[in-house]
Amino acid sequence: MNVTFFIQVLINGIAIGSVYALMAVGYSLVYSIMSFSNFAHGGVIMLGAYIGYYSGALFGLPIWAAILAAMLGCGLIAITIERAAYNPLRKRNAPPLYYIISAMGTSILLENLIVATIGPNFKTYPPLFTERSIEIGKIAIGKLDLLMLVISAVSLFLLVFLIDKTKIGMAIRATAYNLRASSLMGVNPDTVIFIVFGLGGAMAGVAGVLFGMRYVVYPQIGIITNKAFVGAVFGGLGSLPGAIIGSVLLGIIEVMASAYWSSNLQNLIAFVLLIFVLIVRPSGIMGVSTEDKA
Amino acid sequence: MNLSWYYISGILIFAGINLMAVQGLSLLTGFTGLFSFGHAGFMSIGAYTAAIVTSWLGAPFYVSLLSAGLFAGLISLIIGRLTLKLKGDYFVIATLGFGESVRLLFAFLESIGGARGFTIATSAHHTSLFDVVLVNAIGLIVMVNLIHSKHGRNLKAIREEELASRVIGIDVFKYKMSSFFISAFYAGVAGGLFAHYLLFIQPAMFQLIKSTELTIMVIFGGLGSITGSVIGAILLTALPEMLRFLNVWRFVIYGILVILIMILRPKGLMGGQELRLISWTRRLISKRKGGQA
Amino acid sequence: MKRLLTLLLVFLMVFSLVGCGEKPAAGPKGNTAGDTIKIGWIGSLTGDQAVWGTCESNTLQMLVDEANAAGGWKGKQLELVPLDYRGIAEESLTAARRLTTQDNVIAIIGPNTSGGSIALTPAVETSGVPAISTVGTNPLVTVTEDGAVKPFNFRVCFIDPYQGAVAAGYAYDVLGLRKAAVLYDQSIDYSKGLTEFFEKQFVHMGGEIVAKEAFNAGDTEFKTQLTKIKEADPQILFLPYFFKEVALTANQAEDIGLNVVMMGGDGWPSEQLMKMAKDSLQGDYFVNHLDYKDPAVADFNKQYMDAFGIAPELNGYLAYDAFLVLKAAVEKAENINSVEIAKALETVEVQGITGFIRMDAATHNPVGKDAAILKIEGDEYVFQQKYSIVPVE
Amino acid sequence: MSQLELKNVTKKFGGLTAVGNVDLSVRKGSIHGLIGPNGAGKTTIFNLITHIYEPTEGEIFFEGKPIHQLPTHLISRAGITRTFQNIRLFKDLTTYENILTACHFNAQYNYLDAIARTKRYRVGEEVLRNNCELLIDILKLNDQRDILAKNLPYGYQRRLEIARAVALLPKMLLLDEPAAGMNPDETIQLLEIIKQIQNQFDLTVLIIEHHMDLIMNLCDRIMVLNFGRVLAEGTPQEIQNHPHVVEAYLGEGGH
Repeated sequence: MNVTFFIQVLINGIAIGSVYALMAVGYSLVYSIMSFSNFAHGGVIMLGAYIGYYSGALFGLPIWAAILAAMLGCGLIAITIERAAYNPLRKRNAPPLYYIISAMGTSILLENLIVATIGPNFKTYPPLFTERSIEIGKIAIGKLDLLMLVISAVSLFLLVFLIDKTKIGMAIRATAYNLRASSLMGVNPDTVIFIVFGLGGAMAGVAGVLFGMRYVVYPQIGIITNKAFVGAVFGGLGSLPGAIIGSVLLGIIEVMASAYWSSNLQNLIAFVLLIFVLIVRPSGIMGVSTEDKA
Repeated sequence: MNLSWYYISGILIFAGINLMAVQGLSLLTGFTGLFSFGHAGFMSIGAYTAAIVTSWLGAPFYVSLLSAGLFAGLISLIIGRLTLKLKGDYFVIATLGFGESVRLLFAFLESIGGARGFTIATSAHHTSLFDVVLVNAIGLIVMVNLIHSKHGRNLKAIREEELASRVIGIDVFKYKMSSFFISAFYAGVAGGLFAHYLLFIQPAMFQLIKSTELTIMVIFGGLGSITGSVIGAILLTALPEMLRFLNVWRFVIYGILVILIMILRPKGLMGGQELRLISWTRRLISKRKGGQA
Repeated sequence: MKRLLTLLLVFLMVFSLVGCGEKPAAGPKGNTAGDTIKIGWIGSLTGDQAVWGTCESNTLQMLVDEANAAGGWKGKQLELVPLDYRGIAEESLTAARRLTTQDNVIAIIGPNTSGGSIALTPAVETSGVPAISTVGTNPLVTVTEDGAVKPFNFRVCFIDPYQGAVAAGYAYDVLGLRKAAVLYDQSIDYSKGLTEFFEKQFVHMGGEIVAKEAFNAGDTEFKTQLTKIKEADPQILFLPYFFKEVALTANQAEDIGLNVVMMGGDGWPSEQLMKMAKDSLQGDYFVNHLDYKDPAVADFNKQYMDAFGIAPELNGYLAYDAFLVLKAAVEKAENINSVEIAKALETVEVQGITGFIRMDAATHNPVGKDAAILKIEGDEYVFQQKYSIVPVE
Repeated sequence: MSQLELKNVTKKFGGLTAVGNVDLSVRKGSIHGLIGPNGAGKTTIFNLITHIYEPTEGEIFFEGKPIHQLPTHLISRAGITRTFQNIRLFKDLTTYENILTACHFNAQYNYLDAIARTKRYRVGEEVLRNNCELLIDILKLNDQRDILAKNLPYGYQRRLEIARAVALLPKMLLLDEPAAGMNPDETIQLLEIIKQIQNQFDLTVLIIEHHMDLIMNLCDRIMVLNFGRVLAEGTPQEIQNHPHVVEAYLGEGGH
């Protein structure tokens, strides 16, 4: 196997990794504030893919408008889920693991709601390009992959910028540091949670549309987020750069394992590696380990 | 409508199989405070072990159940050794990774049928309702006795306050390992019952959704309540069947119910309370006796 | 301790007493139709198989309505009892227990997975009700591991070995290709089965498998596998799985510049396939049961389109044939009794929509069903020829 | 001879020295006070003794044996236990269950005994329950026995935590601000209880406290910490008159 092959595989890995990253940042944002794994995130991504599909198919919106519509729609949906399924638990100071169950109920609900209303059929976005790939020497790159990479990079950059450089971002980081203390600093945790779910939902919207555009839309696509979840853990739960780096790394590792070892073991390797990473670095690559405080 | 006992007993057998796994998970989650999304993995290990033991070695059914539990337990010791030091969600995720790995591994192993599945020898015992009830009854007695001992109390202490438990001399890691082992043992036995009920198993039967369903049963019934686990397992196994009249909407309702229980009764149906069936019946009996006298 | 023991004893006594009633009498009596003939169906209405399941249930409801309008079978009206099993094998057993004893159906059509079709065997054997699998292609659906036929399990589809062998034979013989690559879904038995027998046949005939790559159900990215396949430079790429993944594979092959003849099985044909990947699939072949130009097929397609606003999937055709097979058996049986119907099914012969079906009493598989080879040209599936082969053992 | 001995113990968090080069020696049967302003490193010392933190440098000996490498649960098995500044009870268990759990050392039976309810189990449980009753009597928690720990009034929560610690029948008890948040009446009661259990169970006590009356009344010796370093050590009289202490700590106007 030669250099062209390696580069081709690497590009594939980064392309997959960027999808995982878009999904993983939503997890990570919520985790950083609420300290629980939001398993309903996959459901929101799925809804994003549907919103994008219908804004294109029914209203004839161009792709950028479909993405905006999905961001808006998913942001609202994520906020609604927070209000309905998590907020009552927060008011009662329930332990994080109760949230997980509530999230799972939500995820079951969303998937089946779509099956019951829209139906189980696959939906396809209209093709964007007639010529599917550009060739550079012997390497072929899918235009969709490229577009996806660009959109992912832009949205991830905007998100990181928002968190790092703006006042809202600072409030979010303060809240992530300590939910209760932040209220002493004049930050209203309710507002922050509201914003975080909105942002996470918006990112889910982008991820959903890109996923739907590149692949296909059906009620069970939420399951792919399990991988994004692994990516977020790789990077360290609650760390935004960690989620991005971890996801891209996972994408690359997966394709490399498949390219140089065996494609039979691709998924197995991802999960075994997950356990391995946790054993070696119990808080992921970028995660902060915490010592018990007495 | 005329209900068929054959149908209902079929549901009850599954409820019993789930209950066996849920009992173990209840110890882990409700009494030790550890969440696992990998117990379908232990169930599948038990199922394959039991199936192989009866089909290839011709061992009796109950021997196969025991080996299913022990083998699942053995694996849990290895996994526990590696992951029980992880905190909170990281442990949950590690178990999720374990469950998925096991499933993918079974699908990969052609010698035991791979993805196409494993068929149990037709001469093997077929799990009956009686078996399920017997195994669960034994399981319950063991579990209740365990919980009402100092070992059970130590587990509860770990659930409540890990640091304080260490300070009063509880070897937290060792107790977590025991709890993980016992829960894996129960899941393994459940897998054995499952395999011999269907007489055919395939890796696809042990997906992540199975693990989460088991955990939902524990929490639905109420953490820290064995009675709750019994109710949770039976009710939630039967619920999808009872909701059949809703057609495609039945799992929408199922999802809503799960959320509602979390919101309205965050401690689950029983929430740490045990239904004192025995004292209740005794009171009833003594009252009746009093009435006759 | 004592209290618990007492509780246990009471518990056990109650249950073992009731449990005794469960043992079946020697030789099941089966269900006999009352005023109406009840037909059970098990399939996915939810879960990731719901696309196929919904099509089956729609088709059957349409056929039942049609039959009722025409006076029913033997003068009795039909009633379809459809049960969802979410694509989860063990739920098909519970559903079968209900259909056979509570709903008293005279036969079950479905389910659409091999796993589900194998899992319900204990229930149909206890109750003596035949089950006709639509697309359960694993040989073990109708025979045990020792090769003995299961008395109450039937199917109307090909079994895995046949399609795989046909594809290999056609590629080698007719297309004259010698170097093949395979990409398959290692988590579903259909794909594994086809792969196994394609490989066997192709190598047996003198061809070479230059690459064999795998993925898992739920995966959507195949470029790495395809890049590896491209490196191996095959003449034909065999894709034995369902249209959703086939479309993604074909598009991604295009993305990385892998231009090679592709071939697949009956999981391919669907309106969705053409919608998703028509351009990437031009000139590729698949093995199928039927010729879409056949008037019977075209009629059904139109009827289905009119009723549901969407084209039927392959499962619809097979559910259609399962219904025809059942109808023939009911007519042949002296009484509308499930055990007698099962007996009649063993020798039934019908002209189905997917070909001529003659049930083999020794295997409960349809025999003599020719495979059709179709080619994708423009918007059409163009019928090439009927092709049959004796698979290597 | 000293029962507990800290030799040159240092704990650093990142670049920050929480405790630096502390030497401490606690005599058997004494009540030893540990005072100092907030953040002086008092609780850190408790955490180092009970090995919740790993010492960066230095050694800790208990009854002549090194314990700084033992895990927390073995340190309590060796005879040292503690309470927490921010109260860590088993919140969803009752008073009775909290104490009963902590009694677990006093009966030895294994899982199989428990499952089969052997004689060993029954005898063991009997012992545990008797111990538990005794402690409830001594700490006057009779009226609270069936109340969940989280529902107890604050003062009782503190008292229960002490009861839970004593249930281990330790040789040394570390009390971290036991009187925090108590009113003067409760503080006096607490003083009595500490004295009583120290007598009855033959305990060595190491106590962190801000209530100066309590400390001065109770302690045989006192160590004063400031910024992680030992400022002074001596009898209550010596400490009260120590110029550095008066300046750095008592002068602060304190508590």
